[in-house]
Amino acid sequence: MYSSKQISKGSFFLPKLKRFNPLITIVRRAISPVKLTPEEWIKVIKPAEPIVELHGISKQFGGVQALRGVDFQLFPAEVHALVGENGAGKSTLVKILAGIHRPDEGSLKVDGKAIELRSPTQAQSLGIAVVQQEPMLFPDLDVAENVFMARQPRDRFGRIDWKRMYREVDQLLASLDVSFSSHTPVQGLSIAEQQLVEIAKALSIQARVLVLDEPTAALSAHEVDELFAIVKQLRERGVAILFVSHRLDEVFAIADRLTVFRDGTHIITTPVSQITTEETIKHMVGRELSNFFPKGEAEIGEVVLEVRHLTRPGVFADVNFQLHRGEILGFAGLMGAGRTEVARVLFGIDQAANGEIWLKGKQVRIRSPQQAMNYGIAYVPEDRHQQGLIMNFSIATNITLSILQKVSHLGLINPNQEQQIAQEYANQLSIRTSGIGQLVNALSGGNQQKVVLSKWLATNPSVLILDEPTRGIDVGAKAEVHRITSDLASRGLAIILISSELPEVLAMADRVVVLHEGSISGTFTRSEATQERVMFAATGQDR
Amino acid sequence: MTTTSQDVERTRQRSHVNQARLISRVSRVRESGLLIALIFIIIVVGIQAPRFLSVDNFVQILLSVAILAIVAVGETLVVLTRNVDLSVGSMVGFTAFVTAYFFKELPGINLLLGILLGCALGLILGIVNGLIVSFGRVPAIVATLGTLYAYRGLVFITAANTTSQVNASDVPAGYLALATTQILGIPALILIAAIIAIIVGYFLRSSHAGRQLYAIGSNPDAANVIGIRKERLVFGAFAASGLLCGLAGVLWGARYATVDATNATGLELQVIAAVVVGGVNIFGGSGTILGAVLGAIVLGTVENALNILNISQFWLQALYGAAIIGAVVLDALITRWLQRTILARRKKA
Amino acid sequence: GGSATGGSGGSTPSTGTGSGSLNITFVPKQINNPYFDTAASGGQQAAKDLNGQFKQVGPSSANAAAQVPFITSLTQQHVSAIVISGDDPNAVAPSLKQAMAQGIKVVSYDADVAPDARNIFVNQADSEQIGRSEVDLLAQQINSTGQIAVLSAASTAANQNTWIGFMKQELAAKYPKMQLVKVAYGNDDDQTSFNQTLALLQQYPNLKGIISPTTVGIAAAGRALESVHKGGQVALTGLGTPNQLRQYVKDGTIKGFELWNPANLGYLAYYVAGLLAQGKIKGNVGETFTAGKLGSFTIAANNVVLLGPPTVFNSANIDQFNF
Amino acid sequence: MKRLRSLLFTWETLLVLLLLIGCVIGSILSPYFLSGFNLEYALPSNIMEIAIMALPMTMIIIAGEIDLSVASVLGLASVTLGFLWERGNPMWLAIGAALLVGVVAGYLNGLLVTKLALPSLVVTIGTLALYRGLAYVILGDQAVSNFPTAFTNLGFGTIPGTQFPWSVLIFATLVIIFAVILHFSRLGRQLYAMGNNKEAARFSGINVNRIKLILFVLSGGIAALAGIIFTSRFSSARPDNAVGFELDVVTVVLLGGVNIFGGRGSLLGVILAIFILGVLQNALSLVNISGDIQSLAIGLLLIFSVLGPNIARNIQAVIARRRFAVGSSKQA
Ligand SMILES: Nc1ncnc2c1ncn2[C@@H]1O[C@H](COP(=O)(O)OP(=O)(O)OP(=O)(O)O)[C@@H](O)[C@H]1O
Ligand SMILES: Nc1ncnc2c1ncn2[C@@H]1O[C@H](COP(=O)(O)OP(=O)(O)OP(=O)(O)O)[C@@H](O)[C@H]1O
Ligand SMILES: [Mg+2]
Ligand SMILES: [Mg+2]
Repeated sequence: MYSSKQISKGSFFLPKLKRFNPLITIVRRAISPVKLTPEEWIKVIKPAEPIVELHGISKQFGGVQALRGVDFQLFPAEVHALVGENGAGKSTLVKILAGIHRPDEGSLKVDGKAIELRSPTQAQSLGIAVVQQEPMLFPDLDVAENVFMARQPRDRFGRIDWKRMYREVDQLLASLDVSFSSHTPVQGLSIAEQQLVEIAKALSIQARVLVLDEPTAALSAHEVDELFAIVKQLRERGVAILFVSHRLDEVFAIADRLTVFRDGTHIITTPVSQITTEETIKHMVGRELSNFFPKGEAEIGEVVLEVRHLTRPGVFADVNFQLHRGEILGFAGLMGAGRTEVARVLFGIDQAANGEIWLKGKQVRIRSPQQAMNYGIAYVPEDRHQQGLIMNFSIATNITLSILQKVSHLGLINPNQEQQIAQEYANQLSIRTSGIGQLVNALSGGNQQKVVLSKWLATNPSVLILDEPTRGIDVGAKAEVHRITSDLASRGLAIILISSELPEVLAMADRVVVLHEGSISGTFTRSEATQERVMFAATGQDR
Repeated sequence: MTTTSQDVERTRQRSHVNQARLISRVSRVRESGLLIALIFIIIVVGIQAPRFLSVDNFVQILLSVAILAIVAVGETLVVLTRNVDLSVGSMVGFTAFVTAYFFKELPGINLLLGILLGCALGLILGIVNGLIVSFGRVPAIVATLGTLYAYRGLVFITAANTTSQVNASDVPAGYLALATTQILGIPALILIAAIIAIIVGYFLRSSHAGRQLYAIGSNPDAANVIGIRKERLVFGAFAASGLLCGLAGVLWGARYATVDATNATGLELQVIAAVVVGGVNIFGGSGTILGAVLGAIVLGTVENALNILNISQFWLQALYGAAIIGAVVLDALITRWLQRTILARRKKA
Repeated sequence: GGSATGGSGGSTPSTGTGSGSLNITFVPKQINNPYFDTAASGGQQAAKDLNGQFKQVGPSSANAAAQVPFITSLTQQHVSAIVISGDDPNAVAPSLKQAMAQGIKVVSYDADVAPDARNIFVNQADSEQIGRSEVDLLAQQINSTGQIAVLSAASTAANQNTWIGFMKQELAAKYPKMQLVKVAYGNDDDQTSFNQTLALLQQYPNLKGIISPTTVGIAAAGRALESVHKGGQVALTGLGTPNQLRQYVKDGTIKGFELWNPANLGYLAYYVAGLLAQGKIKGNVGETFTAGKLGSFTIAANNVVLLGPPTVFNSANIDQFNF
Repeated sequence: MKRLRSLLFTWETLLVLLLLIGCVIGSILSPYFLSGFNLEYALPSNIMEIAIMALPMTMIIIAGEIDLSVASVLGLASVTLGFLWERGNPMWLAIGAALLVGVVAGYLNGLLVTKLALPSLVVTIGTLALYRGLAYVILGDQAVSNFPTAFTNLGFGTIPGTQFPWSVLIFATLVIIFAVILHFSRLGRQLYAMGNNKEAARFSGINVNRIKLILFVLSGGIAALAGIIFTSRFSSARPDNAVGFELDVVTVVLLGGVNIFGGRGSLLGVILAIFILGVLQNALSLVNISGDIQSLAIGLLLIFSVLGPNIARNIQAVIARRRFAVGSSKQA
C-alpha cells in the first residue's frame, strides 16, 4: 500500500492519484512549500469538478427506504455539513462512500469517473477516509496497530517496522493532542477516545476526502476544538471534508456548505452563509418545531421513584433525581454520558456500587430485571435489534415474552390467551402488520419500536424508561411514539425519556436532567430548558 | 478553554499513562507467570527428588514436549482467529502412519522426500478443515470435531488395507535417526521444534498476515470493514495447523518407531491444554507462540514430575482438564479485574 | 475395503448351526492389531482345512462396550460360532449368553470371558507358566539381582494382572535379590508405553530389567531404551512378536523374549469352534480331539484347552519366524 | 414464525426420507435387518444412552450453549456406581450417589459458565478431560462387574411381552417430558429466546443464568442416568466407559436440524436423527463393517448436518436477494 515515508515527511500527498488528473497539480501545489490562503484555494478549486459526485442514490434495508434518489457533490477544500434527523439517511450515505454498503440504484463518480465502490479498501485507495459513527477497533491491540492495521510500515525486508510505526502514530496523536499514547491498548479507551483513534486512522491514510459521521457526539469541548483545528488545516491542504452532525452550532462554526436530508431524501444544499439555524431545522423536520411534538396535558402526582447518590464507579457518580406520577423526565447528554448506564442500574441489569433507590416511599434493592419488573419498572432499551426484540420471533411471542407468567398455567403456555393479549396491544398501538404471527424482522423500524412498547406496556408498569425510543424511525412513527408516550403519562405513568435528540427532550419533558461524563450537570424545568442551556450543561461547560 | 478542563486533561493524561503501564504489565503476566510456575514446580519437585534436577532429565522433558509444542504452535495460529482445531490428534496419527508405511514400502527412498510427503499430507488435511470452516461456514468446533473422527476413520481404513502396524525393523534407520540424532549435542527434535516456534513467532510478530490474524480474532467485523480477507486468513491458519501436524506426524513415527492406527489418539486435549495454559485467549485476539510453547513445557514438566514423584499416572488426564479450566478461569478473572480498574481509574480522572 | 467385507458378510446368510457350511467369526479385542491379525491368519488356515468360512469383526480401539454390538449382530446372523478375545470378561458375557441361547457356539481365545458365557476357552499358555517363565528369562539376563519393573498393558486387562500375580510369586519364591519396584501401565498405547519406560528409567536410575508382557508395550519399551542409548544396559523381555522386535534383538536391546505362536492359537481356536459347531465334540471336560496340523488336545478343567508352552525367541532363532 | 416453521418442516421431512432410505438400504444389505429382534432390541439398545443424553443436549444447544462433557460424566457416574457397589454399599445407595455425582458435575459446569461468564464450549472441553480423569483416578486399574442380576436386567432384560429393552421405556418417558417442556412450556419459550439473543432475553426479564445452570445440572443428571443404564447393560463399570460418545450426541442433535448457534430446532428432528444414527450403526455392523468406518461415517454425517443446511440457506438467500432486487427496482 502506501510507503509511509511520506507521512513521516508530514506532507499529505496522495500517491494513488490518477495520472492525467488536473487535480494532481492542485494537490501538488497544496503540499508545496508555497502556502496558499483559503481565498486563493477557492480560486483554484471552483473551476475544478467535484472530487466525489453522487447521482440518484437509493438504498433500502428490509422495509426501510434509507435513501431515495439523492444527489450530492463534494468539492476539494470544502467542509460540507450533512444534517438531518435520526434516521434521515446520513450514515447510510456515509457507509456508501466508505464502500461498506452498495447503493440499490444511482451512480457514483470520483474525479468525474464513474466508479463501483466494492470494498472499504477500494474506497481507501481512492483516498476516501471515513470515520464511522460507531468506532470499530481491535480491543486487544494497541492504538498504533489499530491505526495502521493491514497497512503497517515495512522495512526493506518486508518486515513490519514497529519503531517507525509507533513514531508516526505518535506524530499523528500529537497533532490531535490526545491524552493516550501509541502504545495504549484500545481496550479500556472511552468511546470518545476510540473516536479519536478512528480519526487518527483516517488522517494516516492521507485522505483527500475525509468523512466524519457525528465525530463530535462523544467528544469533550476541548477535543472538539482540537478536531476542528485539524479539519481547518486539512481544508487548507485541499482535502474535501464531509461532516455529519446533529449539533447545528458546530455546523455553522465550521462548515462552508450544508446539505439537509429528511427521510432519505435530499432537501437542500446551500452555503451556510445563506441559511439560518431556524431555517435549517425547518428543513430537517419539515414542519414548524412548535407544533411538531404532541404535548399531552397530565397533572403531576406524587413521587414514584427517587434516586439518591446513585454511583457506579467508572460510569456515573452521585446521581440524584425524583420522578413523579404522570411526569415525563427527560435525560439529556452526549453519547457516553452515562444515561443508559443509569437506566440499566434502575432496571437491575447492572448493580450500583452505592446510593439508594426509593420506590413509592420504600427503599428497594434491584438485583435483576425480574425484580425491577416486579417493582413495576419497565425499560425500553436503546438498541432495538440487540436488546429490545428477538428478531425472528413473531410479534405475538415478542409481546408476551415479558409476561409469560401471565399467559401460562403450571408452566405451560396457553396459546389462546397469548394470542388474545398480543392482539390487544397490537391494536392499541396500531401496529401495522399482516398479522401478529408475522416475524418482527420483517417490520419497519417504527412498528418494531411499537412492538417493544407493547411488550413493556403489557407488564403494566408504573415507571417506564424509554432509551432513545425514536432513534432511527421515520417521522410518522416518531410522532406516534410521542403521542403514545404523552398519553401514557396522562394515564399516570411515570416516564424517563432518554434521548440524544434535544428538540425531542425539550418538547416532551416536564423536567430535563442533563448528564455529563457520568454526573448530573444540570436540571431544568420545562420553562428553563432551552436548547442552548442544555447543550452547555451536556458539554460540561459552566456558564 | 477554562482552567478546570485543563486540569481534567492533565489528570486524564496521568491516568492514561498508568493505564498503559498496567495493561502492558498484565499482558506480560501470563508468560512471566508461567515461568514462575515452572520454576516453582522445579524447585518443589527438585527438593523431593534431586534426580529431577539433572540436565539429562530436562532434556528428556523437552524431548517429550517437542512434538506437542510443534502441534501447539499450529493450534495457536487457529485459536488466535477465534477458531479451534480439534482434529490435530487425528492429523498427526494419519500422517505418522502413512509416512511410516511409505518408508516401509520404499526403504530406499530419499529421507527428505518422505518427510515432505508427510508434511504435504498434513497440509491437505488442514486445507480440508480450512475449506469446511471458512468457506462452508461450519463452526470450527463442529467441523474439526467431525474431521477428528473422519480422519481417524481414514487411518483405520488405510491400516485395514495395508498393514496393521509398522515396526522399527520395517523402516530405514535414517528415518528413526530423526528422533535420536543430536546436532551440536542438542537433540534434533528439540532443535526442529525451536526453529519452528521461532519462525512462526517471527511471522506473527513481523508480517502483515500475522498481525491480521490477531485483528480477526479481536474483532471480526472491524477486520472486514478495513478489508482484511477473513476467510483466506482463517483458511490459511487451518492449513498451517495441518502442515505442522504433518511434520509432527513424521517426527512421531520416527520417535515411537512402532506405528499403528491408534497412535496420537487424544493428542488434541494436550494441545489445547498447552495453548490455553500458555495464555492464548481462547476467544482469539491475544496470545503468543512463546506462551503456547511455555504452556507445553509446563505440562510436560508436570507429567514428568508426577512420574518422578511416583504419583499414579491416572491423575494425568484429570490434571490436563484442571489445567485447561484453571487457565481459562484465571484469564477471566484477570480481564474482569483489569476492566474494573481501568474504568475506575478513567472516571476518577 | 469396508464395503467389500460388507458385501461378503451380508450376502452369505448362514444356515445356522449343526453340520453344513461352517460360518465362524472372530471378535478380537481390537482390529488392526498385528497380534490378532496373526491369530486371524491361523484362523483362516483352519477355515481352509475345515472348509468353512472365516470372518473377523471388532472395534477399532480396545473397548469392551464396543465389542457388544458386533456380538449382537453376529447373533442375529446366526453364525455357527463366535470366537472372541474378551476385553472385559463380564461386559461381553450377557450378549454371549444370548448368542449361546440361540444355539451359537462360543469359544474364547487369548483372553477368557466369564466361564458360563462360553463353551471352551483356548488358552495360549498357562498363566502360571507365562508369569514364572518371564521372570526366569529376565533373571538369566541380569544374573538374578537388582531392581526390575513391569510395563503392563491397560491396567484393567485381566490376563495381564494374573500373569503379574504369578511373576510376584516366582520372584518371592526363587529370586530374593531381584525386587519388583514398579508396575507401570502403557495402556497398549505406543506413546504412553514409551513415556512410561522413560519414566521408569528416571525414577530408578539403577533399574536392571523390564518385563513387558504385552506386544505393544515391549516394542515401545525397546524403542525407548534405544532412544536414550540404554539398550543392553537395561535388560528387556516379555511377550512380543518377532517382526516387531527383530530390530531390537539384532541390536542387542533385547536378549530374549517369548510368545506362543499366535497363528497356532487362532488355528486351534477356529478348529475347536468348528468341531463344536459340527457337533463333533460336546465341549465337556476330558474330551480329546485332534486339531488338524497341531495334533491332539484334551479339554482340561473349566473347559480349557491349552495351546502349549510358549516359544522363546533370541538372536539365534528369530529369523526362522515371520509373524 | 411461518417461514421458520416451514423451514424446519422441510428439514424434518428430509430426515424422514433419510430414515426410510436408511431402512431400505439396511434391509437390502442384510436379511436380518427387519427382524423383530433387530428392530426391537439390537437397534435401540445400542443407542439408548446416546438417545437419552441427546434430549438435554437439544435444550442446551437451542439455548445457545453446548455440553461436551456428557460422555465423561457418564463414565464418572458409572465408575462411582461400581466403586461404591464393590465396597459393599447397597445398590440403591450406589445408584443415588452416581446420580448425585452427575448432578454435581453438571452444576460445576453451570457455575463456571454462569458465574465466570465463560463459554460453555471451553469449560466443557476442560471438564471432558477432568471428569474422565477423575473416573480413572477413582477406579484406576480395576473394572467392577459383579453386579446383581436384578440390576443388570435393567439394562439387558426386556420389557415383558416385548423384545424392547427397559431403556426404551425410560427414553420414551423422557421424550414426552422434554417435548412438553421444550415446545409447550414457559421454560421452552425462554430457551428459544435465549438461543436467539441472550441480551434481549435478559432485557425481557428472563433469568438467563439460572436457566443455564438448570440446563447443565439437568444434562449432568441425565448423563449419570445414562451411565447407570450403560453400566447395567454391560454389567461393567470401567473408567473408559462410553469414551467419545459426546460426538454421537452432538451429531444427532445437529443432524436433527438444531442450529449450533442456538434458537432454532425441534425435538422431533432430533428423535428422527437418533433413529437415523441407530439404523446407520446397526446396518453397518450387521454387514460386519467394523467400528472404524462407522466413526468415519459419523464424522462426515456431523459435518454435513451443518454444511447441508448452510448451503441450503445460502441458496435460499441468493434466491431471496434476486426476488428482492427485482421488487425494489419495480418500486423505484
Ligand atoms: N443495517 C441496517 N439494517 C436495517 N435498517 C437500517 C440499517 N442501517 C440503517 N437502517 C435504517 O435506515 C434509516 C437511515 O439510517 P441512518 O443510520 O442512515 O440514519 P442517520 O441519519 O445516520 O441517523 P442518526 O442521526 O441516528 O445516525 C433508518 O431508518 C435506519 O433504521
Ligand atoms: N465500549 C465501551 N468502552 C469503554 N467505555 C464505555 C463503552 N461503552 C460505554 N462506555 C462508557 O459507559 C458510559 C455510558 O455509556 P453509554 O453510551 O451507555 O451512555 P449514554 O448516555 O446512554 O450514551 P447514549 O447516548 O449512547 O445513550 C460512558 O462513560 C462510556 O464512556
Ligand atoms: Mg448516523
Ligand atoms: Mg444510551
